[in-house]
Amino acid sequence: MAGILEFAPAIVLLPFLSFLIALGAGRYMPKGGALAGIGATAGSFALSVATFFAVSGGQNYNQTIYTWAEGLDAVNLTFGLLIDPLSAMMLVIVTLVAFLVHVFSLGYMNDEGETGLPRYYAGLGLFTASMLGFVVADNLLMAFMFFELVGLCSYLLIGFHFRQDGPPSAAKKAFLVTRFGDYFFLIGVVAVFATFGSAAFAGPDAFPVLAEEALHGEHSVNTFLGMGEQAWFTVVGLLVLGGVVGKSAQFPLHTWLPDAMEGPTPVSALIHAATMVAAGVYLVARMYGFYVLTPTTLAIIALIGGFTALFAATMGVVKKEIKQVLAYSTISQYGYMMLGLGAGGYVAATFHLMTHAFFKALLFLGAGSVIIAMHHNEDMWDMGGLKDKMPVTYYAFLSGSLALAGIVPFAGFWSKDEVLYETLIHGLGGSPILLAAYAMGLLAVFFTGFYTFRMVFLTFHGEPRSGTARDPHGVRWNVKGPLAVLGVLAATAGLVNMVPVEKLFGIKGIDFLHQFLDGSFSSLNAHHYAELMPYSSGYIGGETGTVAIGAAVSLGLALAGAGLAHRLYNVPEPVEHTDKLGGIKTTLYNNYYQDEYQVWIATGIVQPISRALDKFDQGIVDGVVNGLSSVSLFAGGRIKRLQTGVVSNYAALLTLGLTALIIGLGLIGGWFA
Amino acid sequence: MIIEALIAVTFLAALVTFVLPDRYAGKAAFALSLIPVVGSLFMWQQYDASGNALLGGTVAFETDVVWLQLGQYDLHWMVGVDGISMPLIVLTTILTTLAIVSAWTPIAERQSQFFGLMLFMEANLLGVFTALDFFVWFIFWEAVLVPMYFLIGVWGGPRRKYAAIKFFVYTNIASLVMFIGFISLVFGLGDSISSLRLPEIAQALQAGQLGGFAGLSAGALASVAFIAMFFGFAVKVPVAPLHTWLPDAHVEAPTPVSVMLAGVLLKMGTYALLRFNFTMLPETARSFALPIALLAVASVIYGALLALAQQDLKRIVAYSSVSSMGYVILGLIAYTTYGVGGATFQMVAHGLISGLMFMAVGVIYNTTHTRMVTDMSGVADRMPVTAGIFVAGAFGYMGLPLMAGFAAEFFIFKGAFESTVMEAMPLFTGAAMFGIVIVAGYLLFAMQRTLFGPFEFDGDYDVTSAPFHDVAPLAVLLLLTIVLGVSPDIFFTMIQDAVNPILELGGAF
Amino acid sequence: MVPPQYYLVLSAAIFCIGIFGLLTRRNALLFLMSVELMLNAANINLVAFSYYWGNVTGQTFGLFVLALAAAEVAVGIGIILTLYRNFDDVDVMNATTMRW
Amino acid sequence: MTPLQTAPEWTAAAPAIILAVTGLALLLIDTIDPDTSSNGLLAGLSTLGSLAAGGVAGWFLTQGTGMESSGGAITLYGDALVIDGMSLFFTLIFTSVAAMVSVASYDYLAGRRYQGEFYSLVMFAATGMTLMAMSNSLATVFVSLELASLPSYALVAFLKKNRGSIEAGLKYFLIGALSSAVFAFGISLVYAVTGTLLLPEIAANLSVSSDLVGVLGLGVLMIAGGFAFKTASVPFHFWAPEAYEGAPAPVSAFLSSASKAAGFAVAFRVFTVAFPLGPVTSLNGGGVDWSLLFAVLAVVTMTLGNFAAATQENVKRMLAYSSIGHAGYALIGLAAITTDGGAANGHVLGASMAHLLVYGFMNTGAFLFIAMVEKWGLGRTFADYNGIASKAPIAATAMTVFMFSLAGLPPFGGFLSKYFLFLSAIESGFWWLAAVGAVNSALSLFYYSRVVKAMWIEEPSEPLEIGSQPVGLYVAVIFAAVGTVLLLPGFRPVIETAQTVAAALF
Repeated sequence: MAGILEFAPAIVLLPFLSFLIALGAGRYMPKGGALAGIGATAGSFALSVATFFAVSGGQNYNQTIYTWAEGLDAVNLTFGLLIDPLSAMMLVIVTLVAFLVHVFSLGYMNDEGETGLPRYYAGLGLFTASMLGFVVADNLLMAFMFFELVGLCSYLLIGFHFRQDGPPSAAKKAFLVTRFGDYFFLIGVVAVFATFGSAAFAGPDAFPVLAEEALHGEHSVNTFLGMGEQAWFTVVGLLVLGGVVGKSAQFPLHTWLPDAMEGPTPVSALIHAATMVAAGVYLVARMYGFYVLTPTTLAIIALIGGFTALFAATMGVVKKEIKQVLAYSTISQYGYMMLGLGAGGYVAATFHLMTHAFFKALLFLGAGSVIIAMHHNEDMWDMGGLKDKMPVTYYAFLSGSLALAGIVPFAGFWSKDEVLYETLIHGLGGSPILLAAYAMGLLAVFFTGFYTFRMVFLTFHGEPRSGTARDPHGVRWNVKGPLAVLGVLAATAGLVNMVPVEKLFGIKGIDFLHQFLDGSFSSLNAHHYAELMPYSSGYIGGETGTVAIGAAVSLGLALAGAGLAHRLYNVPEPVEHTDKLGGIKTTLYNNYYQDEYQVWIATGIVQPISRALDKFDQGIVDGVVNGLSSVSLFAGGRIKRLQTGVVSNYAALLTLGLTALIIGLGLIGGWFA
Repeated sequence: MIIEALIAVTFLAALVTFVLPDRYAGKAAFALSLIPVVGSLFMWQQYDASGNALLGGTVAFETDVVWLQLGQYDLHWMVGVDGISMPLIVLTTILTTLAIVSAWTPIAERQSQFFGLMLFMEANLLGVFTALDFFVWFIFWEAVLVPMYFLIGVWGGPRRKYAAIKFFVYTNIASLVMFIGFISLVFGLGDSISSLRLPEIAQALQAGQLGGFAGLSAGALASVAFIAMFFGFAVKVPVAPLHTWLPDAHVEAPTPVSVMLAGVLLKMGTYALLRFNFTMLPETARSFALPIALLAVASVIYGALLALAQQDLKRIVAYSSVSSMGYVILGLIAYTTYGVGGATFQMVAHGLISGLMFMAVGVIYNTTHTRMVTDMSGVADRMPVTAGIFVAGAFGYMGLPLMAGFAAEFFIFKGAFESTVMEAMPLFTGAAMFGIVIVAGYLLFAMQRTLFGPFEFDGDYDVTSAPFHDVAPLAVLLLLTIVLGVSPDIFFTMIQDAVNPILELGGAF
Repeated sequence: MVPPQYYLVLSAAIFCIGIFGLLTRRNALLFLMSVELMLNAANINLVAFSYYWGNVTGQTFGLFVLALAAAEVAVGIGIILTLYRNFDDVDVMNATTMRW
Repeated sequence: MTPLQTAPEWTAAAPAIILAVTGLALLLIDTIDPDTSSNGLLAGLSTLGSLAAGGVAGWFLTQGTGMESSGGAITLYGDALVIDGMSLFFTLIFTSVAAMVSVASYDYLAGRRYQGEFYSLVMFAATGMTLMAMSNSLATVFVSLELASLPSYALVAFLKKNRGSIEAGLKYFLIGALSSAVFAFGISLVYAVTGTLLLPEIAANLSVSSDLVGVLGLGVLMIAGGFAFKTASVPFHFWAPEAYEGAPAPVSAFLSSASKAAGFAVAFRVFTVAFPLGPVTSLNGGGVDWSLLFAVLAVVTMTLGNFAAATQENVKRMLAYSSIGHAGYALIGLAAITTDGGAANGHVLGASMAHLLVYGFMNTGAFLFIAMVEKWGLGRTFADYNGIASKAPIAATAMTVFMFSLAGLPPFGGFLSKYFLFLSAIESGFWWLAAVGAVNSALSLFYYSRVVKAMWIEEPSEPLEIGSQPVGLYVAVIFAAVGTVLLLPGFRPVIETAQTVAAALF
């Protein structure tokens, strides 16, 4: 496998190629360019797997491949590839999901006779390429650039059905909200350059390393606005975090994500599982070496994560559409990842990133399959009893749901549990903020269990509640295939990192992911981060005890939620029990009026201001200009009145003028002395 | 002699086009305008300058002959090219050609005059960007107004007369003020210069030859001259609050003219600011850093917010030009490689992208005969290609990476952030950068309303996809934008080479 | 002999009388006469100071002035004649078709 | 020395003599054949005469007659006349204008009576102007000024059946008479104080007793008034709008260009030679700061002229006011002279002279275009000019050139001359004067471009008919236009000559 990493660029370029093909020749090709996309993503996937093994074999790769802007006596801006365990893992996830989504799209788009397929597959290709470019980026600027391209692609794909009213608006919202986050991110990028003169993630002048040295006083950096290193790094960290919050749909910039369901379901799968939303969390993991230096930032990340996890989960409880529930579950799950990162659980968060990618992709594709069956009706209250009609979908979906709810031994359990565990011990280690975040995360587990199984029961169990549900539209291999693959993964992916088992039964060496992620550059591996971490650990009744308690509690809560759902909804004729919540339900249903206030900011504040400014511009600024001209013309009109046309007046004025001059000059010249 | 040849050929082309019958004028003008394009590309390929033309760098294609005697001063016919002007020359020739093509559809009467004037304007623009003697430069600078006045006044919209005269007089006043400021500066140099060649003046100023004049101390004179010149150029740029001629001119002007106006004419202002204020009086500029930075931020945010309030697509783009040019000012005052270089790069980038946007609006207008956001929706349904390019252009305008706009803006932001002219530059930079959010706001809103959604159009024209020769220029511009975005070094290297000497200036007097 | 200042005073007086007449008369001919008066005020100075300075320049020039005055009157009368033909009057206030 | 080393000295006055002879010849023809219809002969003769005079003047200039290069100024007739660079330079202006006017009149006068008189009057007026530029004594100044004025009165009132023409003539004449009286009185006062009329001697005898400073000042001021009348400067400008509007267009062209230039020529000479600023401002017991006087006049004149022009509806009257405004610009030449100016004085005066030359072309051309429009029987208001470009593109282009050149836009002669004028003013430290000029010039762009707008942009209200294509007018207009354009690249000899000859005055 030597030198396989030399081919890494191809991983990015293949999907880009498929984009060009689909865009240029798509309409002349069978399946509207789908095949090109499938082939490309398959190729990328193969390469990624190869890369993955090469990396796990201890190889790493950090190479500048293109100088974007060369600074004459100023820094160069470059593109490069950084292949280490983290990026290698992410490559596999992204390419796999992308590949499956392409296949699934054959069923979801082609078979459904959608128009504009070349545009669709071009979008998918560019989307995948941008995300892969982001994953392998070796410096913050390159990361930002592909980050933005990801945003563009989400805009194009969410707004795919541009002839309707909803999708364009949703696309606009998605781009605008994330753009707001990226605004801070861009400042962060600029600030990083200004501070360290470099934005590389790894290598000799990696900015996390420089920052570390600066804090130890071994290396001097420019800070601005008269701040000290620590304060300034915190500011920079928070600025970059802005982009993360936007893309990963964390509170308060999460509002775009539910609307993004307007996009075709496979796109939702891609966005939620592997690309756009993952990008934010991945970025934090990527530059974790910088974040661990600033406790304040970590604490804020943890808080945002914990809060978002709970907050989104509660909203998921009352939604009608299946995709809406999934959307909020996504927000909530990414909250867990943020919580993990903020709590110093670098591996845990990455782990959850991976497992989530699998089961969330699975759930969305499953939902997609259901939607096909339901003739594009997404309302769960019109479904029911699909279990027998579409078994493959059902069991795959079930596996995903168990993972999402965090039921042992499905993937979600392991990762979520580790996240919570890390938070707990570091909280016990003397960080009340983390404890609070932990509490929220824990509570969210219950709601997760509840809404997940509410969704399952409403969709698949009970009696069909509509004609379409009685006689659903069948789905073909290209739908079932991806579901099967992901179903297996969702069930088993957790086994790669069974830390609790290791801790409880002392079986060494089954925390493969830990070992894997330690195989990176010295400045990028988990150990290094652990050393830098500002937290200390505390335990209740020893480490094993804590592990056991933590696991038990979270599992218990998950089961409790699931059980409640079973009680309420796993009946032939379920009713909207959530109505009992009354006012709370409306609040939840309207997402705590988050959209309302953001729309209000746009239409209630910004627009009036701009209108007022427009008036001001037309009236005052331009008024002055026009005023000047009219004043001069008016003056002209007056002045010319001197010319009365009567020659005697002329003589008189002439004499007066002369006299005036005589007097004036005489006074100056002193003639009358 | 190639510069003379270039300008002369363009003038000739203008004359030829004037006398041609209207039928052939458009095609002929296109064919003729290819000559300057080739010429400029050839110049670019032969380009061998290094350093800044005003600060003793080697100048490409230089000619320098005494033209006439004026008191103690020789006026020279001096032209030449350096890394700052070369990209702008290429931009001018290419954009003119594309604008001419995009004029085939909308310009229905007096074509020979129209296209003749376009070429006449191009010739003068080339003069502006190549002249290195003040009076030669100033002649071209003023001469540009004349064709523009006719282009707006004859072929413009309903309020064209108002817009034309407003543009004409406003910018003329500005030039006069600038003239007085600069000339007082020249006389402040006393006998240390024997001609009005810009390099000589700039170097004399660097050598600290500036003395008092007309009762002003050297320092005061420098400040007064700086303010006068800044005012003069700021109107052209335009910097808020001196921008109000721009929206009127843009809205009334026919599309190809808007393209030239936004694409090249605005750059005259920033080019002159760089050449005169920021190269000749760097110390003064630094001492005015705060007000200038304030103006820059004001232009960016104010222009963007105004664009947000507009319903007319052209007005939107017009105001967003004000916003984008604000970035240029910010970059110039930064006095860093990336700041000033990025500002210069933004001149080209914005030239391409704003040209693209105006053309796209024009292509839609050609079939719908309206530019009001409220009058149409779902146009993408009928004009998919145009809409696609429109979207691409819009994202370019929003600063999408790998398109020229992002490169320029990122350079500027980077340069401005790390600038040392002021403690608070990072704050100003951050404030200005918020423009990238607002620009996304109004462009996305505009696109959602006009291009997307179910097709509705209240107007008795049938909206069909545009002819090839309407779309082709758009495609070319888009391509150029992407190429420049993927590898900005195409121009950025030579720009930095010409810009860096400015940064080293002490410029004490 | 009479001190020259007196002549100055005299001429100035006549000049002012001329101006006064010119401002108060509406009749073109009287206007013309007032001008004559002013010219002759100049002549008085010229002659007087020619004597004072003891050179004939002034007197010679005085003659010139007289001659030119005559020529002026000739042209003037012509114009006033046509004025009369066109406006049926020699009132200078009537001819006001052009103004502002 | 004259170029013809052998020739007697009086040949130096050849330009004036040629003009005078031409005038007489025209009269002769007219007396032989009073109702001659051979308009061409008359027009051709006067054109030829003026061209010959101009040619001689140009030849002298190039030969350096009356300049340092050939032994300094030539004085004739007891120093009453002086031929030097400046007089020749201005002679060029007068003659070129006279030539254009004569050519143009060929069409304008077609079918009218008294053609012989018309041309001879033009020639005599031109003679007078030439003499003004040459005169070296207040006596000759006065005489030549009258010689220029009297024919002008007649010319303005030339259309005897046209009330406007008559009214114009009357006003011009009355104000003129008044001014000349003031002028004469001023001369008499100066004579009273200095005892001489020769300009150099006046300068020599300036050391007067303190009680006479007032008298001298009064005299200087009144003399300035006489020039103000000729140059249509405030407060002696009142005749100008009516005269230019009412007079036959070619005559307006002649007066507004040549006659104005003549006024400046003599003013420049008298004030720089007879009343050098240094001594005049530092007399014992006071002074006569005429540079301040002209600064005030310049500001007031250019402002009044431009602002009044801005709101005119009648193109001809607009041009009349604009010519007042340009008088204001030219006055900068005198206003910006300083006691310690040194070279700068020569520069600004030269720039003013150069501007007058360019002005001679563009302004004459503009009025001749109006003559053409009158010939076509279109009205005089802006509205009547709508859409002319579509019928007569060449003439319209020429008019556009004149308008933009008057406004000081490139690529036309007016651009350089105006900006050099401002530049020289700034050089002398009068940047505020330049600033006022700038504001006015910007305003002037507004009303000049109204004409252009009317011709090119506006649509005619009713389909306009253009009858004949007057050859002579076209020739004159195009000649003027070409001149205006060529004066941009070819500005070098003009400005250099102007500034050398101007420097010679100090």
